[in-house]
Amino acid sequence: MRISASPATLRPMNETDSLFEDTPQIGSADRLTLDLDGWEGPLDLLLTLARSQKVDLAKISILALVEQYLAFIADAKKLKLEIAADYLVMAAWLAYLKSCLLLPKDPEQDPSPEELAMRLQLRLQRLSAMREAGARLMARDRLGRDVFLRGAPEGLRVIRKAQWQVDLYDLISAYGAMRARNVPAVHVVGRRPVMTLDEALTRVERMLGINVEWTRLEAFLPETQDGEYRKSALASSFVAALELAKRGKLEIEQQDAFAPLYVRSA
Amino acid sequence: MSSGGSSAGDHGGSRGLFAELPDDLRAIEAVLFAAAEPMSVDDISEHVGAGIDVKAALAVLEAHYAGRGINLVARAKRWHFQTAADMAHLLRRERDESRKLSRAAVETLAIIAYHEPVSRAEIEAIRGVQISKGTLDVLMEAGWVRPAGRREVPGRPLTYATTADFLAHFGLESRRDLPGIDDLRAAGLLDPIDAAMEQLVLETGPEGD
Amino acid sequence: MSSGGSSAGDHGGSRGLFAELPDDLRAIEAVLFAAAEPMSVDDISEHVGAGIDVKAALAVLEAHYAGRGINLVARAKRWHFQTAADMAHLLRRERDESRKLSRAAVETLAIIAYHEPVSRAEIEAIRGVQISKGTLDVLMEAGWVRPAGRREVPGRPLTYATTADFLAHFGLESRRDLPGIDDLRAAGLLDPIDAAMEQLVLETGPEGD
Repeated sequence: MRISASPATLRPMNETDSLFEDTPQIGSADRLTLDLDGWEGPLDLLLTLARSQKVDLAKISILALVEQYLAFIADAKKLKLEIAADYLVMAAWLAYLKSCLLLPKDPEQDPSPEELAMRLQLRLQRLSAMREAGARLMARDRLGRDVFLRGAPEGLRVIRKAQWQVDLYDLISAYGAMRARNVPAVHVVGRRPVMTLDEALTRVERMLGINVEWTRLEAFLPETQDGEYRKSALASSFVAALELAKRGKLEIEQQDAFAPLYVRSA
Repeated sequence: MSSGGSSAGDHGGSRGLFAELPDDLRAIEAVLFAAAEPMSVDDISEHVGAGIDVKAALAVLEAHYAGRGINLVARAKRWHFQTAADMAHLLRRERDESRKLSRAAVETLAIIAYHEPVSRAEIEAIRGVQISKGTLDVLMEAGWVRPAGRREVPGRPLTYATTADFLAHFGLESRRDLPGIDDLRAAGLLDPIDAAMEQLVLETGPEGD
Repeated sequence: MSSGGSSAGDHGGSRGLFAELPDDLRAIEAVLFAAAEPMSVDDISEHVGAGIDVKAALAVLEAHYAGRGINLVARAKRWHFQTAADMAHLLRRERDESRKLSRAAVETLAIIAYHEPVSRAEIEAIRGVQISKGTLDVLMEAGWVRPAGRREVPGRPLTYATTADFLAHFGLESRRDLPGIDDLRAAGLLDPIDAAMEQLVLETGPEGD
């Protein structure tokens, strides 16, 4: 939204303007480019208006500034421009400030309208100062634009040479631990002394021919010191006795659970 | 010899124009010339060895390079050689102006530099508008602004400050060299507005115009 | 101001040591400093303008930089600044850092010492774990391990062996001084292993092949 009006000084500053503040603004003598998008908020617009008073910001007439702002907004309204809410809020506040400044002093009022005006003035000064500071920064001899670093530096290198900490003990203990850990384990199942069922069958059958009376099963076992073998022989002989009983060659008798087991030929 | 009026032709005989330098100065010269990055005194010491008074040597070199096509400068306590500013016209390269900072970014940068550490809300209070999303990003991407911790007030807002690269880019030895910073401070324009108000009221009196 | 008589030692007071240079020399200094590549006389002229006798100026600068930490030199008729040759060592600083060798590296080194020459696959078979590329690199960089030819089997794997530096570092006269399996067991460095294992170790063991 752009309209033409006056005065010429009402033009949003851009960065170029602030860099070259004395740039004559010719060609726009009787024109006001009203472009609310061009201002960065009401404070920016106020600052631009204040500058048009062409006095030190510390000495501007706040009342005149308020008039200017309200007139500006009124113009925009007349042209049926959409005006962002924050501009209207500022306009309302300034209208209030204006009435306070014009009315007889009320000593009870806190803060006083003078203080409010001073605050506004201070804010404008601060914004103006920062805007100027930014422009001065940008105008400095900037690295990579005005001054340059060496184009092709050889570069510095710090070569970090590792002094590895390891001694012979570390080496051989690592080797030992690794061998112990990782050499494939070979599992050999040791041959255990057992009496097979076939052996037990033969043995029990043969001995039954000799003993016709009730005999304890243990009597059929071979004499041995090897407890393992004896257990195996007992188990096999028991199974052999069951097998022979099934074939009708042998009888088995036991009085109680876990009582001695007696056998005789049938 | 006087070099001011001499033409290029008569330098040939002026052997004394550059005297032989002692090795400690030569070493620092060599290291700083070769360096791809600005170097602190400690960085330099590490390269030239502990036996050299680097600080004193830098001061000598700085003075001697002052009138040359190349200057030795310190930025944020890190030293580098750079071309003299008045040679800019010979060196300025065609560069894309697309990277030109927006007005918002320039103002935001100035506010951070002069007020640091400063929160986003404080920046917005000074500018009277909200900062758009990209503005701080652009400044951080340029390497000029960094987050500088949270302020211990309700909401714990993040604050921002400038970097060593900022000082180097804008040719500032330290923040004290920011243009006009002393005047601004004296005028109370860098204080929070309430503090500034109090000062103003004291100066002009409560009934001040 | 004459700088000719100033001794190297009193550089603090010798303002004349580096005199102010005329702008034509300063310009060439700046242009060459900022250039990314060596420049011919024509390249330089293009930057500094036609009014300057670049050739004569370069000769002056060359002579003046001769005794400095940086020299102005021409290679194939292109000029550039470079660090003085006797200062080159400052640009590459070696710094010793004591670091602990990783477990993988210690084990790998031990296997190579006991079994050399040994291929990577064999090392992995003995360790029971793959070794990363970096592990062998570290050992080679440390100067303890070297490539020891290829094994004439399918795939022709590269083998590795230890170096004289390895023996020196670990205080060994020769690899025979490495404790054998029996020594290791006696020292309690080996868990009990059965006879079949021992046989295996003897076959491939320290004095193998």
